[in-house]
This record gives sequence, structure tokens and C-alpha cells, in this order.
Amino acid sequence: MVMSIFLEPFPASGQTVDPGAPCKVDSATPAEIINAIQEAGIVGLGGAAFPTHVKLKIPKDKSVDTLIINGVECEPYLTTDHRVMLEQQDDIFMGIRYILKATGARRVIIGIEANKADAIISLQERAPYDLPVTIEAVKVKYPQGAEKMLITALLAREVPSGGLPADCGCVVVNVATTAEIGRLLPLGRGIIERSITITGPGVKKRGNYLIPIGTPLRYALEQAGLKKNATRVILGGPMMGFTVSSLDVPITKGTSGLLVLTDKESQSTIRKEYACIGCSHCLDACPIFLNPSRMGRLAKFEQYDIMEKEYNLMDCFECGSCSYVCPSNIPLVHYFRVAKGIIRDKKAAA
Amino acid sequence: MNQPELEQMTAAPNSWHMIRALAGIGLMCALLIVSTYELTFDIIKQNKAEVLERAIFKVLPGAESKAIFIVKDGQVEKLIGDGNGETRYYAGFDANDDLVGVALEAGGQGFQDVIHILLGFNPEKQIIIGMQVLESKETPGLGDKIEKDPAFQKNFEALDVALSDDGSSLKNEIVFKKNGTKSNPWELDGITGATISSKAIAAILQASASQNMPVLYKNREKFKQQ
Amino acid sequence: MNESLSYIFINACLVNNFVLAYFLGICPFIGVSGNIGTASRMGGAVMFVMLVSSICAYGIHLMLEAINAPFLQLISFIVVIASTVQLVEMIIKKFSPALFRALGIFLPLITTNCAILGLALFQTAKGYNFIESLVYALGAGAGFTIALVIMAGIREDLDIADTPKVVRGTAIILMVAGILSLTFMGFAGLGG
Amino acid sequence: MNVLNKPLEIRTSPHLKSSVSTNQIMFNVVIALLPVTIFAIYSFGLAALLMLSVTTIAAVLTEHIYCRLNNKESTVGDWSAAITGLLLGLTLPPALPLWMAVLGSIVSIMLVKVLFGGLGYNVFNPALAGRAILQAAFPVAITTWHPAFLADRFTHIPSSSLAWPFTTATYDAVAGATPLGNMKFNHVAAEVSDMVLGMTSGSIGETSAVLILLGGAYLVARNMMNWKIPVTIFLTVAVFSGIVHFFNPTTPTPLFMLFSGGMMLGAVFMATDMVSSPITDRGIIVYSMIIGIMVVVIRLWGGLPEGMMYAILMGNAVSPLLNRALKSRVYGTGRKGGAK
Amino acid sequence: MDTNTFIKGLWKDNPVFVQVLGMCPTLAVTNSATNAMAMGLATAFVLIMSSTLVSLLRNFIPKQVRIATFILIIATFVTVAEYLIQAISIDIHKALGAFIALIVVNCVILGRAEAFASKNSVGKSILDAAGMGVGFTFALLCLGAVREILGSGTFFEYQVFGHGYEPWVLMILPGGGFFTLGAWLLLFNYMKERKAAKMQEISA
Repeated sequence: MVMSIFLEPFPASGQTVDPGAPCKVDSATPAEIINAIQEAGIVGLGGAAFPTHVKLKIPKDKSVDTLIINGVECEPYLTTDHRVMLEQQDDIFMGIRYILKATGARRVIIGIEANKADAIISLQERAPYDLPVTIEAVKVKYPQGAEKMLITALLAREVPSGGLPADCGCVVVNVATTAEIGRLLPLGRGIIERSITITGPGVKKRGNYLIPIGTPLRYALEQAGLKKNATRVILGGPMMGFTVSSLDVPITKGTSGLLVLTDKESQSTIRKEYACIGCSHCLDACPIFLNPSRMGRLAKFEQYDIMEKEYNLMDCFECGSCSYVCPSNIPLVHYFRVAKGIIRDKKAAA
Repeated sequence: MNQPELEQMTAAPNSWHMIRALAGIGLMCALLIVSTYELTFDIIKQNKAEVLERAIFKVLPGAESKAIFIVKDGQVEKLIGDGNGETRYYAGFDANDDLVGVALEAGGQGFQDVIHILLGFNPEKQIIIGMQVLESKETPGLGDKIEKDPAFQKNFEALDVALSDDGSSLKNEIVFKKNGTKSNPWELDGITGATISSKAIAAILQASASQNMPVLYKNREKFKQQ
Repeated sequence: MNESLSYIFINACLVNNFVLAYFLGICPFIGVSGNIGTASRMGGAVMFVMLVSSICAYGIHLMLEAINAPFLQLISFIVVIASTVQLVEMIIKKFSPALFRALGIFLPLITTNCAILGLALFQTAKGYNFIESLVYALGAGAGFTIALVIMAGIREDLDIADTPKVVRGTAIILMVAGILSLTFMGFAGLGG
Repeated sequence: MNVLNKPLEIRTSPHLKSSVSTNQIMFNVVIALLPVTIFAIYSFGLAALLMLSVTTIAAVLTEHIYCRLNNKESTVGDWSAAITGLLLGLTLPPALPLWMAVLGSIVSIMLVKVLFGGLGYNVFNPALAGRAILQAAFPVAITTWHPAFLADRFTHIPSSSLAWPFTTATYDAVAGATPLGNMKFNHVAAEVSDMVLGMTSGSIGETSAVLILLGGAYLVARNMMNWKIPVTIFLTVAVFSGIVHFFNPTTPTPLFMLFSGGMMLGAVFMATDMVSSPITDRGIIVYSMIIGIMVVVIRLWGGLPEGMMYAILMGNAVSPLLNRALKSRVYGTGRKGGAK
Repeated sequence: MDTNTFIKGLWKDNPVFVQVLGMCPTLAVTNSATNAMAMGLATAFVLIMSSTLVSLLRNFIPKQVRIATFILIIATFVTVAEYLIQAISIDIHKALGAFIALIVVNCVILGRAEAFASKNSVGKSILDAAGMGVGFTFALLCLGAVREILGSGTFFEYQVFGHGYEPWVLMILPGGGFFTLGAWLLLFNYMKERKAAKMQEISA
């Protein structure tokens, strides 16, 4: 059984939403806005579920000049961000106002993949004149939606190894997160539902669903309809998502998508593993120029120290590109996760 | 007694021991080496002379005795005593004490390392009559055919090294030819597959002959005085 | 014989590499080639000691010739090399602690490195003059370092390889050395 | 809901996979070698056919038997043993005694591949190292060339090919010389056009530059070969030998350099061997330049007419160092992060 | 007599195959069985003589200078050996070249002097040195035999295979030395492993 807290409604309760105190963008101080975001329980909705109020609290010794709104889908198959950009433009711009005030940034860039012209146009049309906002199209490639990649694509800056976006003067917020801030803060409400892409070859009615947080997957998937040959249910996208062993798992704030694969895709990903032949495809694929080939070999022989010290293992954000391209079918990302875990344990023990 | 003094007391016999041991063993070793050297000196000298003589007699077919000459102040003269350093000419004589030829050492860059050879000249006829490899690191089975290949050795039955008219240089350059294409007496018939080593020999011959042949020819009479 | 300086260098460094063609210094070649950093430092130390002992050997040779005692050659070479290494060790320790930390542990090992003694013997046998001896030592040292570092690189890769259990250790190193030795044969005839 | 009744599959991400796999890459290398192979058989006749089949079969069998003896799953299916055998055959002279070729195949697989841990761990290219060992072991046999396009090549097998194992072969009277050998020892340059088309003598598979390039282009088009390696080698050789040729016109022209000997076969099919070449981008460039420079140096100033084999082996030997020394700059390191 | 001391060096602690010591001469002069034999005997001679002397003087030599004196003693006997070989045959001396002088730095000799002779009685030291010397010679012969038979088709210069044999020149080249020693070590590793596996079987 998955570890979860099960809440049951109190039968006698009125089941009404009890709003908190609204937070007005004009009158609130930055600290108040950040506090309100924490109260609303808003986290990064791109998938990482990192608490947004932590992200927006810029350390005293750093300053931020640019706010980047991440409108790039984090993984293939997922389309929630696209829907949000088409349907909640006003919420997005309201959210931007809150974040600008909270972080002290002076300009805003919304990064959107070049193949989503409709989203670019609709956002441009609705952009308020008093906001210093530009909308930029970025190349369609995975993992463009990762924070570091987007910063480099838009600003030609690099986040230092082991650092945060604030170290290079910017802060990145997901577009859906921004929309939620803009929607919830004026009302003083908390986050209780989110939009989720339910898709994959194993799903009958693919699409974006607005689902209350805590709903079991079973219920959500019943609404979408499962095909008979479905074998694998993935929380998140195909590159970084996790498989679940039970459909009793609830949808959380961090669930950006539900992907259901069938026998066919499963078989194509379970293939014979060969030794690394040094084809260097993984080096070309790695967005942050690591050497997955070498690290894979080191991991196989448990040389974790060398991986960390000489090959920057800790910078890997597990995008899965290397495993995807590897002709020898080596589960590189898996190795790296294990290695990182072991190194963290060692450090914690020390 | 305080600390330093105590240390001195105990250290003194130790360093005496050390000096005694080192000196004693050094002395013993020196004795051993010198006595071995003295004991074997004559045998080794004889051995070496024999080896050299064997080689000389090989490159000067028919020779049975030899005499060593050196060049001093531009003049060829007989070497008396051990001598040191000079280029030596080994004159070989047959049973009737007639000069067979003059042997001398030559060397040059080979395929792998320097090749040392002994050459037998006949100054009268201006030909090379013998070649013997003293030291080479040529590829076994390939480059070392310069020592072992009878067809290659045939080159040195009478290789022409005639001097030009003024007697200061060779008339014809000794050149290497591919196996079986030798057409002139001053050409060297190469070994198939060991082109570089054969070429190296040709180059050594050319260098040695053009340097020494004029001297040999000029002094050919002097070598005859046994 | 007229051997140009470039020929002496290339010959000692590549064509007749001390390790791969003359088998000199095999012990450190096998012992200290596990790691690139260590190997390159060892190479540096050997090159340095080679230069120093080449100069010493040249002097000794002159002296022994003067007193006409060739039988003392070997014994004085080994004694002088051993004491030079000690001296060098002390000097480095005194004047450059950083260098000492980098080279220190290798210096005593070098005393019994046959490449050093071999160098002294070869340069004497070949009758090189002072400059030629220096170039020869430089070439031999560079060749030793090249072979050692290449071997270290390969061994670092072999440490994370699926080699069969029986070849691990010295056997596989010798096999690699064999192939390297063949590779260096390609340089034959260079520099002539 | 049907899905509820069966266990769900648990796997780690990513859940997608590109379709290329190692055995496909290897198989495509074999395909790319086919034109060269067919031309080799056409130009050298039965001798080449026998040689290539013998080396390939011997290589595959050796690996298969080794795996069987060690109770492992046979690794023959990844095609790499077949490539090794085929490539070895292509680099040998056509009239080499077949027993030597078989010995070469066994040595390539056992000594250079299996002892190092098999596919992926071999430091040196097995076919080339095998050939280097053969060259050192039988220097005469491996430098005895056989002319191409003999009239009786489809009916007559050179007597040396069928020499009894471990005995010295007797050669047919016909002898060929490679363009490089002619250049080095007799100062006769072959026509470049002949070398491009493959009308000259030489190792079985190195004569036709056009077909080798065709095979290479096929692999590049399928993203199964790193085009930077051959291109850098060619550029280095052309520039270096061009400079030398400019100052000393008696040396071969860059075109002659490029199209003679094992340059094409080596640069396209041997130097690009993924396992034994570096993997970092800058490492690959330096590796190729080392090969290019070394081959020109050996050809012009060395004792041997051809140096491609030694150059690539040297490249293989320094690859681990290049991989270590020339790493790519990892994102967020080295360069200053922000515009601040 | 303590035969164990002798046998140990010959097989169980063979200086080349087990301790992997004295590689330089092992590889350099084993291109023929004759050279290997001569080198082995010369080394054994120096080994026995220096062990004897070291053992005799073991109480006379202070600890601090023992390495220096050992090297001195060894160098002396090597010089002696060099002159003796020259007196016996110039050809052998030429074939072995500088490697006779290099016996000085053969770690087997210094190792035995330091580890055994300086701590044991003369008789025992001689036995130990003889065992090591014979073991070393045996190992050299193993290499020399393989290299000469394959590389020249002869053994102690007697034709083994008849005249049609195509020699594997590689074997007498430096590369062949590495390969042959590597192969011998492989064989020893393999036997060791087999033995270990058997022991395990028995105990299980």
C-alpha cells in the first residue's frame, strides 16, 4: 500500500469553502505576498512540486533582475501548460504582478516553444501595457523546459554548478504556478485542484482534466477510460516520470500528467543491455555536457567518488536523454540516481 | 649525565661501526674486483683479439695474418702498442705474406638502430671484397638478412669502388638496386622485403668508401711492408 | 659515427624506447602506472634523475679513463647514482617542499630503477660527448614518461572493465605493453 | 476496469527509447563494408573470397567457442566479431597464407578483445592490433603483394594462400608493388585516378577509395559513425603533407597521400571504431590530428612505406588520456554564471 | 638439510612467476634459450655469492648502512661475473650486452640479501639463494624456450620443426617478450584459480 494520509469528510460539516484573507497586489508588501503564497499552499506545478514561496524568497546577498515564466512543457506528451496559456491569460498576468513585487525583478520574459504559435499570439494580445513583459519563442527540444536550459536559451546565462537561478540573477516560475498565484491570491483561497494531462497509448479519452488533489488515480483513469493492453502507469512524463504499482495512489500537487503505456511500448523499452561501445551519442544528448558514458561505466564498478569529483555527477538533473539515446540500452539515469543516493547517504553519515 | 652527552656516548661506537663496515667491505670488494680483472685481463684480451681476427679474416678471404695501421699526421703508419681512438686499418696477408686487402670498421643508421660493419677493401683493384656485420639490431628474419642472406653477401665478392681520375673521390656512387636488377659492378643487389636495411648498407658503404678509398689507394704500397 | 642530436633524441624516446624496446624500468612501469597523476609525476622524477645521473656518469667515465680503471665503472655508477638520488631528495626537500611532496616518495624507488643505470651504461658504451649525453638522457626520460603515462591512461580504463579474472594484474599490463611495443615499432627508421 | 486485475509494471524512467541499438549499428557497419568487400573479391578473385570468409568465420567461431567454454551467453549476435574478422581480412595482402589469416583472427579476438573484457572494453581496435601482431610475426609474408585483376583470378588460387600451417609459403612468380612502396623505394608515383577507383595493388580492401567513402557516407547518413574523425584526419594529412610538398616537391602530393595505402580504409572504418576512439568532442579532434600527423611522419621520414596501422594504434593508445584531458565543459562550471 | 628453503624459491615463491620481480632481464635476454640460460646462471652466481657474503658479515654490518653495503657487494660480484663471462665467451657477453651490468639492480638479489641472508645462517642463506637462483633460471628458460622455439624454430640452436617452418619473428622482438611473459602469468593465474576452486569444493 502506498503511504498516504486518507481524509474523510466529517459527515455533519457544511462542505463550504472557507476563504482566507485576500492579498491585494497593490497594497501588500513582498513579505506579505510570499506569506500569502505559502498560505495558499502553492508549489511548482511543472512537476517538481518545489514550494514556490521558498523559491521567491531571494537571499539577501543576491538580487534578481529577470523573472522568467516557464511556458515550455517539461516533457513530451504533456500539454497542461499549453492549455493554461490559452485559457488563463489574465490569471497569468496577475500572477506576474505578484511575483514581480515579491522578488523585485524588473522585467519578465515568457518562454514558449516555437510550435505553440496560438499561445504566443493570445498572450501577446492580452498582455497589459504597464507590465515589462516580453514573450519569446524557444526551440522545440527536450529538455528545454528545465529551468537551467530555459535560462540559457533566453538569457545566455548559466546557473553555476550547485547553485540556484538566483545566482545568475533570475528566477523561473512555471506558467501554471503563475496562473494559480494570480487566481488564488486575490481571493485568499488555497490550492485544491490542478489540471492534469491524461494521455498515452493506453488511454481512450486523452486530454487535460481538472482534478481535485487527492483523487485516486483509479478514479481519474476510469473517467478517461483505460485500454485493455495497458501495462504501465506513469506519474509525470515519459522521460522523468515514475511508474506506480497501485492505482490507489492519489494525485498530488506535483502530478503534471498521467501517462499510460501499453505492451507495445513496454517491450520496446525492455531490450538487451550491451556494454558501452563509446558511441558518444549520450555526450551529444546531455543538455549540460556531462559524460554519461564514462559515468555509467564508473557506476557499474561502483566508483562513485570519481563520478562525483571528476565528472560532476551531482549536476545531473536526470532528464533521461542519455538513457533514451543509448544504443546499448544501459539504464544510465537509473545508475546516476543510485549513485547520487549513495553519495548523499555517505555525506549524511559523515 | 645529561641527555646530549648520553646520546654521544651511544652514538660514537655506532658511527665507528659504520665506518669500519663500509671501509672493510669496500676494501674487500676492491680487492675482489681488481684480482678478477687482473686474472681475466689477458684471457679477455686474447678472446677479443680472436674475435676481431676471425672477422678480419672473413672479410679478407685468404688472409692468415694481420697488421694494424693508423693514420698519423696524414701519413699511414704501423700501430705500435695499444693506441687509442684512431681509425684503424687492419691489413691482412696471405700465407705468402702478400697483401690480401685492408679491413676497416664502418657504421651508420639502420632501420632500428646503428649498424656496425667491418669492410674488406682491396686497394689495388679498388674493390670491396668482404663485408661482415659486427653489430646490428635489424628486424630478425628481415633486416638481419644483411648478415645471413648468401645472395646479399654475394655483392661483396667484388664490389667496384674505383676512384675518379684525380683520386679524391669515387667514380661511381654505390647505389642500391631492387633485388635482381643489378647491372653494374658498383651497384648493390638488395634484399626483397628488407629494402631499408639494404639501403642503409649501401649508404654506409658509400660513406666509408668515399672517405677511406682515397687514403687506401694512396698508401697502398705502405700496407705491403709487413 | 655522426649521430645528430635530433636523431639521438628521437631514437631514445620513440624508436628504441627504454621501456618498450629495451625493457628497462619495467618495475616502475608496472608498479606506478595505476593512476595518471602518479605516473606523470613519476615520469618527471625519472627524467630529472636521468639528467643528473647522466651528467655524473659522464664525469665518472672521464675520471675512470684518466686513471685507467674501467673495472670500477659499474660499482662507481651505482654508488654515485644512489647517492645522487639521496642528495637530490635532500635538496628538493629543503628548497621546494611542494615539489618534494609531489616527487618525494618516488625518489628512493628510482635508485633501483634499471633505466637510470642503463642510461649511464649505454651513453658510455655509445661514446656520447657531454651534449649528446644530455640529449640522450632527455630523450630516454621523455620516452619513459610517455610510455608510463599512456599505460596509466589505459590501466585507468581497464580498472573499470569486464576483464576476465585470470588476466587481472600483471598479465594484462604485459599484454598492453606488448601491443604498445608493436605500436612503437611504427617509429622505426625515424630521425635518420 | 481490466487494468486493476493485473499487476502494473514498475520501471525507472525514461519510458521511451530511441530505436537504434548496438547490434544494429554493428550490422550496418557490415553493410557499409559490403561494396568494398565485393570489389575486393572482384579485383583479387578467389584469393580474396577465401581470405575474407576464412577471417570472418574464424573470428566469429573463436568468440562463440570462448563464450561457450566459459558458460556465457554467446556474444556473436552483436556482429562485432564479424566486423573484426572482415576488417582484418580487408587489411591483409591477398596472397597471404590462409593459416596466418586464421591465426590473426584468433589473436584479434582472444588477445585484443576477450582478454580486455570483450566488446566495449577493448582498448585497441582488435582487427588492427591483430594485423600489427601478424606484421611483426610474419614480416615477409605480409609485405608480399599480389597484383590485382589477374586474368585467372577466378580459377586459380595463389599457391601461397594454401600453404600448410606453420610452413613457409612459396609465392607465385607474379608480384605486385603498392603505390606507397613504389613511392618510397623507387620514387614512382601512381596515378591518383587509379588509386581512387582501385586499380592498384595493395591489401584486399584498401584499393578502392570511392567505395570506402561510399560505405562511410552511408554510416554517416544513418548517424552510426562520427564524421569528424575521417574528415579531421583527411584535413590534417592534406594540410601537413601539402606544406611539406610545397617546400620539397619531391615528396608525394597531398592527393597521393590521401588516396594511397590504407589511408581511406583506416580513416573511415578503423579510426572511427567507437570503442577504441575517444568520446569527448575535443578528444576526437585531437585524436584524429595525432593520427593524421603520425601517418605523414611515418610515410615521409620513417622506415616503413605505410604507417596508417601504427598511427591508429597510437591514437587508440592515447584515447584514454584524451578522454581524461579534454573533457567538455560541464554546464555551470568554469565560465562565470551571471551577467552581474 | 632444509629442502623446503630450496624448493620454495624454485616453485612456490618463484621470483618471476609468483613474485613478479626482476622483469628487465627476464624480458630482455630471453629471445633465445642460450641467452636465457647464461643470464640465469650469471644471476644465480651473483645471488649465491652475495647472499653468502652478506650472511657471513651480517653481524658486522650496522643496520643504517646495510643497503649501501649490500649494493656494494652485489656490484662487486656483478663486475666479477662480467669479467668471467668475457673470459669464457665474448659472444655470450655480446648477446647479453649491458644486461649483465644491470643484474645489479635486479630486485631479486637485493631482496634476498635484505629479507633472508641478513637474518639467517650461512648454510640456510646459500640454500635460499640457490633455490631462488635456480627458480629464476628456470623461469628465464621457460620464456627463452617458448620464444626461441616459436620465433626461430630452434631450441638451444637445434632445429625443432625442420626447415619448412615459418618462424614467428614477433616472438624474438620486444613485443613477443611481453606477450610470452603475459601468457605464462596467465597460465599461473589459471592454475592458481583452478586450485582455489578445488579447495573450495573440498571444503564445501
